[in-house]
Amino acid sequence: MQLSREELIHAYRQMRTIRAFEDRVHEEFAAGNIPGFVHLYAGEEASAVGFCMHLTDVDRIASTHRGHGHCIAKGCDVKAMMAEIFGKKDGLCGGKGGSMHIADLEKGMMGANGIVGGGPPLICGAALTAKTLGTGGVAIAFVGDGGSNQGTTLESYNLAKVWNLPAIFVIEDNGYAESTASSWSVAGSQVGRAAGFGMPGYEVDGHDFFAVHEVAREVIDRARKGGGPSLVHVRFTRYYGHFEGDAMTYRGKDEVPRIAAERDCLKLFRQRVVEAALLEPETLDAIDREVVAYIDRVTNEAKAAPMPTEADLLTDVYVSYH
Amino acid sequence: MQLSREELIHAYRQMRTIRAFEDRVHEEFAAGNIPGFVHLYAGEEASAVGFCMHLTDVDRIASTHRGHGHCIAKGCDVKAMMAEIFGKKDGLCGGKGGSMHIADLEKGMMGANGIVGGGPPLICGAALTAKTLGTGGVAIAFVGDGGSNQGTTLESYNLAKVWNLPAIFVIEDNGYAESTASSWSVAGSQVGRAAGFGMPGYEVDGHDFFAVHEVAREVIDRARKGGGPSLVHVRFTRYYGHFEGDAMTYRGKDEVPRIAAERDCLKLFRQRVVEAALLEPETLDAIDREVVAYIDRVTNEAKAAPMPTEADLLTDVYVSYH
Amino acid sequence: MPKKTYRQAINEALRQEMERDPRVILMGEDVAGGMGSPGEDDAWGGPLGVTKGLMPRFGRERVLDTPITESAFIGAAVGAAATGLRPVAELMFVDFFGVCFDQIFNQAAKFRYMFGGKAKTPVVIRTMYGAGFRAASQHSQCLYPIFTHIPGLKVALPSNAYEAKGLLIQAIRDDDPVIFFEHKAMYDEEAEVPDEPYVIPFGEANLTREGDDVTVVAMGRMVNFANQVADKLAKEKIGVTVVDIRTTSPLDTETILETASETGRVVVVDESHPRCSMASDIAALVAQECFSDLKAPVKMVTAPHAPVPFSPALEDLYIPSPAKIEAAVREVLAFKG
Amino acid sequence: MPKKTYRQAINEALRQEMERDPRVILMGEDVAGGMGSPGEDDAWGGPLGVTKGLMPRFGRERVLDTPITESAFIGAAVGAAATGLRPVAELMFVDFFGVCFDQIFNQAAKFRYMFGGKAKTPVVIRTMYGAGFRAASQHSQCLYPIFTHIPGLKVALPSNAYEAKGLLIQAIRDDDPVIFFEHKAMYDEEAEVPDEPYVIPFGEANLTREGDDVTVVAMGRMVNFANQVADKLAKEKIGVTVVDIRTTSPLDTETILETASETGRVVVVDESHPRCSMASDIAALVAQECFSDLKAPVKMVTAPHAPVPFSPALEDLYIPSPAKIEAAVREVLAFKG
Ligand SMILES: Cc1ncc(C[n+]2csc(CCOP(=O)(O)OP(=O)(O)O)c2C)c(N)n1
Ligand SMILES: Cc1ncc(C[n+]2csc(CCOP(=O)(O)OP(=O)(O)O)c2C)c(N)n1
Ligand SMILES: [Mg+2]
Ligand SMILES: [Mg+2]
Repeated sequence: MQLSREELIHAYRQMRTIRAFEDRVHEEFAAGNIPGFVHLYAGEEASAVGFCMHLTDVDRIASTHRGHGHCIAKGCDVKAMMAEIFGKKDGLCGGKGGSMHIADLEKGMMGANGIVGGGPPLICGAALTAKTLGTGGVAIAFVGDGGSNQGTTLESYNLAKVWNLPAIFVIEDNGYAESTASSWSVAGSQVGRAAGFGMPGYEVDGHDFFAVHEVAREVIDRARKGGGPSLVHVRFTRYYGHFEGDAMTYRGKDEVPRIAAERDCLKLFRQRVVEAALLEPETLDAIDREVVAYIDRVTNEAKAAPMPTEADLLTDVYVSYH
Repeated sequence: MQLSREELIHAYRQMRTIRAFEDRVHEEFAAGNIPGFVHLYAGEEASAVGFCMHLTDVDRIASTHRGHGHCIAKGCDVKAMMAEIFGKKDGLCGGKGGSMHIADLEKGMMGANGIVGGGPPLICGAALTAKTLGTGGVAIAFVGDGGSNQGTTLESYNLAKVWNLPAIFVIEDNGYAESTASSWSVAGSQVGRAAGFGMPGYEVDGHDFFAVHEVAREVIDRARKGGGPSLVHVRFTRYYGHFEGDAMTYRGKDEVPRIAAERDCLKLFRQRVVEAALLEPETLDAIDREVVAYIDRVTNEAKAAPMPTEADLLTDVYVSYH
Repeated sequence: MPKKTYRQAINEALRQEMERDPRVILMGEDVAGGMGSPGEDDAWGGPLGVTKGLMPRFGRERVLDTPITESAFIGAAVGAAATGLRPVAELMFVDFFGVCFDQIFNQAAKFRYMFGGKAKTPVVIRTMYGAGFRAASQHSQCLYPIFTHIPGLKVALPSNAYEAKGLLIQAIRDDDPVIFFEHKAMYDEEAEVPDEPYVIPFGEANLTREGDDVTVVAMGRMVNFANQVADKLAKEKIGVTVVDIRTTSPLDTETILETASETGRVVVVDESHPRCSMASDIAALVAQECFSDLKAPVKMVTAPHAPVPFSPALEDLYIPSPAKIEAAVREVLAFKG
Repeated sequence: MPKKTYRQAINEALRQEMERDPRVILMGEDVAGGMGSPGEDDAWGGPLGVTKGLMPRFGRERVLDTPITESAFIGAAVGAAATGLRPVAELMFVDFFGVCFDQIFNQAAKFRYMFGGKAKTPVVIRTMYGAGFRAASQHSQCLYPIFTHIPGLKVALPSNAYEAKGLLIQAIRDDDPVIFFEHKAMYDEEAEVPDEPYVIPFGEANLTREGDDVTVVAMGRMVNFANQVADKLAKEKIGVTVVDIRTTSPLDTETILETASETGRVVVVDESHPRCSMASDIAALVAQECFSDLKAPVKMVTAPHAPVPFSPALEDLYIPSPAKIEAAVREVLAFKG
């Protein structure tokens, strides 16, 4: 199905925003301005955006430790996200969560997650809510290739199928879990596992936004119509280290530059829409400039923003406790 | 491959011993002589014996809450087992374990297990020991249909494959997990899951000792030769309730009597060996009588045996603790 | 007032809350039972029949049987709670928490804090605990000290049928994650239980006995044992105050400290292992806060630092018994300093 | 004596034990790293480089990378230990115990007891704990009180590089399951560490400072903070005894009680949450056993009953700091009764 001009612009802007966000976080981390464990999504943008473009706030997603892209794609406030990563009081989570725990339940974003495999069970719950309340919503768990082996993930396949939930499992296979190759750690295949649990399974090139978007439409439609869960195996690469600070010595020489040159999702998108005369290079250039300026602004604001204070330390442990 | 006369007699005696053991425990429980949670293996004997006949003490198995059959098949002392179930001091575990925790590590029996899915990770470890020390041993996890969904089990498939372990996963599908049918709780199929994890998978009629024995030979041979893990899906039924005390109202009318009449593993075995003139009915009858007398004796001895005392309460928490 | 068993009280609380609020759902292994099987539907109602009858009343859409995958379904309950339902999930035995604790302590318990107050996770996890059933090491543990240790969780331990109903209704209406501990040896015990719904607020201890000589702080089944001891000693004119703390988190420190100060002699009874336990938690509290009022060292009565043995002969020696509680009470009374 | 970091000391202990005993193997996520990847082998040595260099020395057969399946590989370590190996498994962050605790607390910890003394499970689980890394709620917890609660487990918390080497060698040679807690903020801290292997026995506390006025009982990183306070107060002629308990299970109650009786004033410092914690465990112990010797209530210094916050501004307020310890010491010293 053809995307409208607005949709194309939206998709490109979202992917570009994620990229610019991650590039900037990378710089700020390297400069010593951001503390903690930070995992960047650069290179993987087509997945978050390709799926989330089909969703509204009634639909829920659960993310991973590598969550910035999913957050942005699901509509989290980018400025508040940046403030969160800097640990500021007006961060999306008041500075209490940080990069690994950005969430916005109102937007249907159930949280980045520090626990590999933490999301799939939660997404079964969100899908159950949708089914029980008849909201028509779906729920998507994004899971890494490493996370695809975790028992919590595999159990969730079974539960989603047995309960016939509107749940979708997106295995974001960037080739590595930390320094361990997915070709080694994942026995069998993702699509084969889906079949083993009686679910439709798809493999898709994650550099190709249009391919992702198309598969996403199909599995989301199926789930919305009561057709149950599906699994999508998205393949691509990550550009930065596992976490910021990782020297990536385990990677092949030129592995990243080659993929970035030949298969970058933003480049491929641009090529496709320009060749097909769907968008003009100037339109895309303008988005690029706007986005970079925007990220620059929110970063500067985040840096200038105040820290939380002692008064915040013990709030929100419970709704109420006595 | 043809079994020798001795092997046939051994197989029949083992299966008959398990049956007689379970029938007697059933009676004793009903009479109020045995406390706790007791899960009986009657009807499933061909699986434990069909696999364990290929094993020696260097090979290890891990069992489930329904462990008596595996213990007997793996060579645990039957008298000490019965004493254990009665909670006696000279029980196989000094009365501290009971029905759900019978173990004999010297025999390669790593324990019945109160935790569904507890065994498969342990078996990966036993297989790793065999591989690391080059013992030529294999390790088998027996798992119920309900346990086949547990994340610990599914993770173990992956680990066993990735590490290329001499491990075998035997899914003992008796149609139910408690009152829940496996046709409902298991999405996809066991063999399909094996394929999803890149393992050979087999389905076998668990009433047919010879079929189980043949598949067991193949997967155990493969594992011994360094060919890695396999999965075997064994189908049969259990004759008694989930635990002793279960009224089994969830079962179909005549479900158990029909299977017991038509597909009982002992009857099928007898039919087969008698028809093929491999063993004489009198030989089998003699075994039946011997076994029943033996079980009667060990039961009476177990009943008469002394209980552990306060001096035993705090021993063996640690090898040493100070 | 009508007499009801602990089992019936729990069943009634669930039924009434499900009637009141359509967002309340149940899930767990065989909470109804009979899924996919040819015989009776609602065949089990949990292994001890606690949820029996709820599925026929509310349907399979609100009483959900699950595969044996605690991470997936406890996590699903957490995820459902965070998105608008009020699930009551059954972790059949608390001993199984080791296969699913992440969804409880890293997810449910931390969402609100990590997300800066923007999440609400009103999930209840009902679970069986305790020894005395000849269920051996992996089906007899207490483990509530572990849940109590975790900020973000609330932990309730009803000591009888009346408490069970009121605390469970509170748990379901509570906006925070609550772990609800049911003692498996108490399901057949009866108490007077009103037919209408009522709540017992969390963090408010209950004085089940009052006396001037010694304070026994207890929880769960141990409250009954403490009551027995108090009744026995009353005949000797020894006055025992028994404090049923009802919830270990939040803990009603005020009532504990007040009664402890009054008597100056305190025994804490906790069915769990001694190390980092509720017994040590309360003993430390009392020793610190009532330092000048204490006439004797606080005494802890707990299970030993050992797994629960199977053999009835050993298990009976293992459990903190009324006799052990009585001995402890006499010991603190006899202390002369 | 040569100076080595906490990281180097741990690495050296592992190397020397692997040299000594071929049954010692390592496993964990990226303990070597680079499995199946085109670049450098042994690329990581764990996320903070603690096991770096061991795979090239001992080969992939003894240093095993694993998929991210803690239940499977921790369970495999347990199963391997029960069948003849002496595995050291790495649970990268203790915060991940919720996906694999069953294999630790229901399997490894209970085998020996449940099986009537016939099993031996010499597994070591190395794990990172503690706050201060800006790692937020799911990567900063302590959780050792939970492991301490479980009979059958031993729990070690080395407070510096010297301790780390000696305790880890003991852990590996120990025939019981040991959980070995490494504080992530200490890997770069140096101490004098002998080149040759040595063991520090479990259950023997160490007096890192001696003084007559007050006893501070601490563990892990908190020992360093306590030492700082002792050194500072020494200048004011306030004598502080610091007890590094080294292992929470077994616990050297004797040394704790002896020093507590001597000074009569005790502060317990525990980085974990306060409820059912090591602080309350030790406070309860001291209050009971030194009742007549105490001149002031025992004082606990712990993290609050709240998850660990991300923001550096909050995390710094969250951690039990030397300043908080000092304040507590002054408070117990000032107590007049
Ligand atoms: C349960 C658990 N185990 C281990 C970790 C440590 N860890 C964080 S990210 C990661 C690798 C995840 O790999 P993958 O799922 O492929 O996601 P990617 O980082 O490639 O996006 C690991 C091992 C964790 N956070 N949680
Ligand atoms: C982790 C865990 N969850 C639940 C249980 C309770 N339980 C014991 S046996 C059982 C059913 C197991 O079914 P299956 O695996 O098919 O084995 P079967 O009883 O049929 O032999 C359940 C739910 C348990 N012991 N452990
Ligand atoms: Mg990956
Ligand atoms: Mg079954």
